[in-house]
Amino acid sequence: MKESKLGLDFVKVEKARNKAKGIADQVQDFVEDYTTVAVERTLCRLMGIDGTDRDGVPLPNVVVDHLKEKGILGDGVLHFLGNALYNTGKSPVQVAQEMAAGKSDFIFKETAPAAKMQEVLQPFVDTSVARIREKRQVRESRLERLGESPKPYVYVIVATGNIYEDAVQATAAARQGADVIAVIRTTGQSLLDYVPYGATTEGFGGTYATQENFRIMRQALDKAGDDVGRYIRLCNYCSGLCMPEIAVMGAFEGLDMMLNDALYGILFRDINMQRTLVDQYFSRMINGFAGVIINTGEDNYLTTADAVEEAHTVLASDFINEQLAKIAGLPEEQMGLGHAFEIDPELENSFLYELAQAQMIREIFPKAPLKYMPPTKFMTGNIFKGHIQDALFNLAGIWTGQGIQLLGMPTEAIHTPFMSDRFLAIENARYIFSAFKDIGQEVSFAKDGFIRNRATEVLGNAYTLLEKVEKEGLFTALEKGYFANVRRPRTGGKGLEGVTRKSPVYRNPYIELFKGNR
Amino acid sequence: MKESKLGLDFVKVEKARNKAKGIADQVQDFVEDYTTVAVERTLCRLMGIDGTDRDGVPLPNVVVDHLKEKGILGDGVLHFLGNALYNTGKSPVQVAQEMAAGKSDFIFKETAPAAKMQEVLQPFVDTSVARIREKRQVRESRLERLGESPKPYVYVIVATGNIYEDAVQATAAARQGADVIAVIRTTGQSLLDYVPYGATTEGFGGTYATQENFRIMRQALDKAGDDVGRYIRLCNYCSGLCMPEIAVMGAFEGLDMMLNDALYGILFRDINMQRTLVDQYFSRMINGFAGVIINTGEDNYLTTADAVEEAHTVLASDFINEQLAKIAGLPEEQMGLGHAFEIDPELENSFLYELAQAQMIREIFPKAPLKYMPPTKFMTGNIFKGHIQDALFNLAGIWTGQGIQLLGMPTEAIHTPFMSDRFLAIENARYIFSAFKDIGQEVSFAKDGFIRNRATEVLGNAYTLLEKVEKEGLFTALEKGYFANVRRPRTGGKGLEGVTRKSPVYRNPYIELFKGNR
Amino acid sequence: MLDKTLNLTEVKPYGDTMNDGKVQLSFTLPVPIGPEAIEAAKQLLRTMGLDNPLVVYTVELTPGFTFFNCYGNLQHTVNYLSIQVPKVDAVVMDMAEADAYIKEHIGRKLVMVGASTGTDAHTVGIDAIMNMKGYAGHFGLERYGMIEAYNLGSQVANEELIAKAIELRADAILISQTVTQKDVHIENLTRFIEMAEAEGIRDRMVLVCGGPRISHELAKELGFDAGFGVNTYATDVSSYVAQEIVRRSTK
Amino acid sequence: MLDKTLNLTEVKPYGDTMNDGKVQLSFTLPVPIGPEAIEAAKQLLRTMGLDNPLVVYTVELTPGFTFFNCYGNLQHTVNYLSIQVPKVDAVVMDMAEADAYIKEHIGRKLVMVGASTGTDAHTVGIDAIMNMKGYAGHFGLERYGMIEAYNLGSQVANEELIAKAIELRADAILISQTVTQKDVHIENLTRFIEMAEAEGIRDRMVLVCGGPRISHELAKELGFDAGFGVNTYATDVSSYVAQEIVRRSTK
Ligand code: B12
Ligand code: B12
Ligand SMILES: Cc1ncc(COP(=O)(O)O)c(C=O)c1O
Ligand SMILES: Cc1ncc(COP(=O)(O)O)c(C=O)c1O
Repeated sequence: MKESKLGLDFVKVEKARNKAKGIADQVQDFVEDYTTVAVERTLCRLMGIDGTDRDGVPLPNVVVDHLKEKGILGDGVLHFLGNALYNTGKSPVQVAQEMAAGKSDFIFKETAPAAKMQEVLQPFVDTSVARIREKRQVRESRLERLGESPKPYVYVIVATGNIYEDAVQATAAARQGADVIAVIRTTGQSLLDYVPYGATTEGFGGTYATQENFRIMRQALDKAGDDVGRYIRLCNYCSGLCMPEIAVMGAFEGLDMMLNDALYGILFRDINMQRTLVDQYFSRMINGFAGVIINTGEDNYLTTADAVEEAHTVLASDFINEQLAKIAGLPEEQMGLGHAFEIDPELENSFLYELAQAQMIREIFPKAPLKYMPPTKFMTGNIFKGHIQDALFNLAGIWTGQGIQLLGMPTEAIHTPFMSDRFLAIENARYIFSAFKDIGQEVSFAKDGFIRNRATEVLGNAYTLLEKVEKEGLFTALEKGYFANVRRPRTGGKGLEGVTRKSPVYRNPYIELFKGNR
Repeated sequence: MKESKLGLDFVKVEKARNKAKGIADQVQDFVEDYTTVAVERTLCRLMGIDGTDRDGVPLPNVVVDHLKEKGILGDGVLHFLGNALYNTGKSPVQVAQEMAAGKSDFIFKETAPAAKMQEVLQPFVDTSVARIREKRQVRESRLERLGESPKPYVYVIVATGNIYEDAVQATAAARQGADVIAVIRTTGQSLLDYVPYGATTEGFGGTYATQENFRIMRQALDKAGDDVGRYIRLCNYCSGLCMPEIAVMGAFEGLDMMLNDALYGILFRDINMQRTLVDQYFSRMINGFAGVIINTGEDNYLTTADAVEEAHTVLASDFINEQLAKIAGLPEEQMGLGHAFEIDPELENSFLYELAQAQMIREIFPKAPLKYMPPTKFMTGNIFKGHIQDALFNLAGIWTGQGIQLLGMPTEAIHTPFMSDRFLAIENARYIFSAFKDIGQEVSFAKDGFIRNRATEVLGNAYTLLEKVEKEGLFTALEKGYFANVRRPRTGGKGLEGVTRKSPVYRNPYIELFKGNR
Repeated sequence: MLDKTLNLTEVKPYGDTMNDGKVQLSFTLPVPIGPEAIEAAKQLLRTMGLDNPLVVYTVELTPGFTFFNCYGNLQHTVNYLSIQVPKVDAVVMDMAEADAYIKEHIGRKLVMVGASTGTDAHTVGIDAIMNMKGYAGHFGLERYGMIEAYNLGSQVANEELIAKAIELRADAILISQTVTQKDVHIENLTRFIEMAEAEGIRDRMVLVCGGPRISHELAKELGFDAGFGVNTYATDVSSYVAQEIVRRSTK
Repeated sequence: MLDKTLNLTEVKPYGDTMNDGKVQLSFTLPVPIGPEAIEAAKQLLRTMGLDNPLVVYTVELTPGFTFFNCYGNLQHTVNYLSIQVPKVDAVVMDMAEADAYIKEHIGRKLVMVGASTGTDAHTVGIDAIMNMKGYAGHFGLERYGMIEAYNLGSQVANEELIAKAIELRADAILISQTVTQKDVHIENLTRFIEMAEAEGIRDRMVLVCGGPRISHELAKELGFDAGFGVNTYATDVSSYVAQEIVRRSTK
């Protein structure tokens, strides 16, 4: 790597990374023994089970809930399906439909031999793998044809609640220069233990993540991308009670990015930690295989805690997210590790603090397409000042070579973005990115200066924190509130009832197929 | 001086300065032999002549125009007044009043002995000098008491056309953080060959510069300054056909800054070059003695010409203005040499160009309180983008340590500032100045990088231009359009008829009293 | 001619001259850019009562949608002197004063239960009021000697909050609402009041809500006893609740 | 409920949903900050036809003057289909085409005299149209083979301009006006037309004005033959004048 602009101690960086690896390995020891309703529903979807029953309950939920009630979910849905297919010759979706219709529960006395089950399942496995691979290839060939945008990518959100209105907004943003469109989810979706079905038009502060909505938006962006001659990336959210399930829906529909953080659901949605940690593993494997860039949520720490005092928790969490993603086989090039420009604008030299932090994260994770979040906490109803706060954020982004610039909106403190807000935000970023294009290579930071000292300090504090977390274990650290000042009990929060220990017959062939592959 | 951040060739800088000295010396050779109606009216004012005749014609004009008609202006108004006082025992203002009333023209056959004339004039000379010195001392003691603002000074304009409304706006701006208030003049005033009298309430795009208006505003700012605990500087405009006259009115009323450029009137108001060059000399002497900081108008070059192509004309003109100011005895600490952020926002790396230019001027004139003008040409009706352009301007200002930051307004392309526009502009500057407080000492520019190369290039071009101007003389250079692409004939433009060769009896004791003194 | 004197019964916006009526606006119209779009914008400005409508900037955001920056001079006026805004009726006391007041006038600890309700996950506001460490230099209710404060966190269902309040025999319920898209906060707060009435606690407890888009006026309309907006501190809430409880007990 | 279909006879502002009517506003009121000020602002917003008036930010600029940032949903609509905007009646030709057109249809050089008039010292606009080097890649009138262009510069008095135009037997007069404060441009342009009539050149020459706040509509109202706003190039003016002169000669 090039020489550090901050005079960073890379030996310390490697030591910190090792601590994080220790933390992640401990987590993984736990994760390997468990499955969840979300993982099993994901396998249903991979088997081709989609649609809902007459009451609108998604078929994957029908199947998995039934197994759970019967207490046999630990055997895994593929064990069940393998047996059902072997015994009936039906397809997985037929099995699910008939089960939903109450015709049969397909639970047979005897179990087919493992090899036989594998044989009947294999065509469905192959189909699902091919489907995902094909979407990845479509992306790659479009990127080849249309070319890649320079970084930082210009990332904006749409959040009208109505997928069709979202598509209009997204198309407009693409024309204005957006590289990535994220469809924000409606409030509350992350706490649903199912994924709604079909196109939706009523959300609050966001739009439901559904497979059909993904498809509608993908189509709109492909069209817009052809018109503007750029590939437009589509982003949605894995986090919540359906991490792997949404990951696979995204993989099927050609999404390019997904919010996916190992700790976010625990800290910010009070989801049980065992549940989320099991779910994140499979979801990241899928993201990895699908070529999806994940975005982690360290920015959220600073929406509640202070950006100067707690800067090191962001870095420490990035290290942990990196190691957990690595275990799931996700390449560094797909790790959109998060951080944020949440510095108090009243603070003297606020920009210098931020520059130190952004440059530090850039140098520590050199290959990662870092996800950089805009000011939100200190945005007010003063849209004029807010526009400048966002300009400084954009400046920090181009200066330190961030990967994904999640544009701030002048109206952040007021409403989800209007079409014109997005225009102004994109205009802001394009102006700053152009005016300061080569600033990064033009300037260097004074030895023993404010910026270098600050970076050294934050790295030091992060190391100390990681050391402590490794010693106590991540579960305990979360219980003690080391991150974001939020304490979560190991057996509290939502979704613990959906976690099950795997039985000896449990099988998930996708782990082998997906992990680290493409 | 500290080492150059730009690796500037200071030998070349000194050579350029020498060329400018040559240019200024040539000009001065001409200037010394002439006086103008404006200079003579200024002497009337110094003698205490103020007020108007029944038709509203200012008494200084009555006196000077009369001498001009009689063809004896070359003798100087003091020669005339000395004689009149000696012969009649009246005061200068009585002389003027009676002349205006048509009672007498005070032109006597014989002339009193020079020593006698000096004797009768001396009390009036002393009074005027004391009056100016006292105002200077008031400023100094207020500054002592209230403390000095950090640089760059926050400078904003008021321009309602109504001096009372201006005072309200100015007070508001001072409370919001302005350090300097400039009262913009009404369109057209610079072409009036007299200074209007009294308080005024009707101007277009600005407010008349009158002595009473100066007084009203000074009073308002002193009050505001006491309230906010800061000394608030007051700025107005010398340029035009009344340069020294307005300078002396400013000196009487405790103004702190005045726009005063040796070339501005010629290039941008089509005022005859001989006239302006004679006028600027005396006006700067007065500004110097009064402790007034002058602001030169190089920014105007870039409102018509291109900021990248013509950057060197700004620097060359700064050199010339510096040398002419020096000849008039103005200390460097009062030379607010001008330049401007008029770079096309569409240009790639536009900020780097600007940074190079601003830093270069900073290093070449290390003691001058540089006057830095905001974007105007590329401001549009898009007030949101405009606010960011202004933020970048503020960034360049704090980064390179400018002296006087003439804040840009988001509504630059629309109207003269509303009270709220000024608030937003000040908020913008304060935020940027604080967020980037120590950036200048934190970063350095790459050797052989874009910024250093650009500075070297501009200095080189400025040197070449100064060389040419020295060879051909400033008058010829102006005729050929070397500055701002504007060509002006030596005997064209307004006000030439007001220029008169001094006769052997001509005397102006103030030159000796003011020049280089305080 | 502009009348440049301030008349508080006929207040107009102020640009740089009294009564000039200057207003800045921006908006998008779903029409393509061009002179017709500008004319459409000007006509709308006139319908709003703006003289001299001025379109200073237009850009087509995407085909068929044009964004306008505009200025105009508002002809309408407002009678400032006739404005009456309902205000929370309490003298603000600091923590020590409030504790002393409660001790003296009530003689026991006050129980307050708070939450961010419905699907709302924003806790910073309610935390600012309740958490020990407080906000902007003001300690939160948990720190008060004479207040027993329970912060239930976020996304708490109305039923759950009411059940908890009854269980704890709360004196006051504090609700925070941040998300206002499609008036989801109005709906949620209205439903809370209905439930509180059904459960018979409507008049037994002091019901308070707060959030960046809440005003005392809105809160009263919805049936709450008081509402608090931005820049509220624990002192405001504790003072109000304590004084209100004393007021009720002396009635 | 919001009707989400676009109806061009009843167009409303668009925030993020068709017909939501969203408008952003900012203005200052000459009243002190506080709840009464906010209520005053809201009342004004309502008089403008804005539902759900939302004051999102207030700051006191100086005692007694409060600045507001607001949003609201406009209830008024505009009939886009009924809008008729008068437009300059000419086919835009490039320089070569215009020269050829003049040669063919008029057969002699056209004389055009331009200036920035009155107290207006802004020349960049008129220079952009007239100077050899032109503007934004379009050559100015001085470069045209079949146009004799005289640019008198700035702060030219109306009488002087008219005298010069008569002296040069101009076919067209081009006036630029930039400063609009207190409608000084309207006054100046009106006086020009009066003088032109008095001098009998009103119908003998094509009278054109331009500037950032000039529209064709305004120019016509003031008695000019045509008006040009921002983003005008020499091609627009030369094409119009040439075609207008041909039109007049064939009448
Ligand atoms: C921080 C934040 C988050 C954090 C919240 C973390 C947390 N633990 O609270 C996270 C990242 C999780 C988040 C998520 C979302 N957010 Co959010 N968020 C914000 C943000 C940046 C700041 C809010 C804040 O903390 N303000 C600081 C506190 C101190 O101020 P306050 O809440 O006004 O509280 C004060 C007063 O109002 C009052 N008060 C408040 N409550 C109470 C209660 C009582 C009883 C009393 C007396 C007083 C009182 O006192 C407080 C102190 O003075 C705002 C934008 C902004 N800058 O305002 C968006 C914002 C509020 N979020 C928004 C949205 C839409 C969301 C999401 C729904 C987006 C999505 N679809 O994913 C999600 C989901 C959340 C959900 N289900 O509710 C929107 C709301 C739009 C609207 N008007 O409806 C905003 C405005 C951003 C935007 N422009 O889109 N958000
Ligand atoms: C450059 C400039 C100056 C320069 C002018 C130099 C020069 N030689 O022209 C200087 C520094 C001298 C100057 C001075 C003043 N200025 Co000035 N200036 C500007 C500025 C920054 C740009 C104007 C410009 O050049 N635009 C570029 C040209 C190409 O655009 P354009 O003029 O619109 O021209 C195009 C079209 O309109 C059209 N067009 C124009 N004329 C014509 C004519 C014809 C016949 C046709 C067909 C077309 C046509 O074609 C052109 C090309 O497309 C504007 C702010 C801004 N960003 O707009 C303020 C601005 C115009 N100035 C303003 C003011 C008030 C002044 C002063 C009066 C301030 C003062 N009191 O000192 C002075 C005095 C000038 C005077 N007496 O008139 C105000 C006007 C406010 C108002 N609406 O009334 C503005 C808006 C700034 C502000 N917010 O205060 N200014
Ligand atoms: C990692 C991550 N996931 C998801 C979300 C979205 O929130 P929700 O959980 O409500 O979908 C965020 C928002 O900041 C996030 O950072
Ligand atoms: C040096 C100088 N003088 C004066 C002025 C003001 O213009 P006017 O000559 O119209 O007063 C300016 C404006 O830019 C200037 O730069």
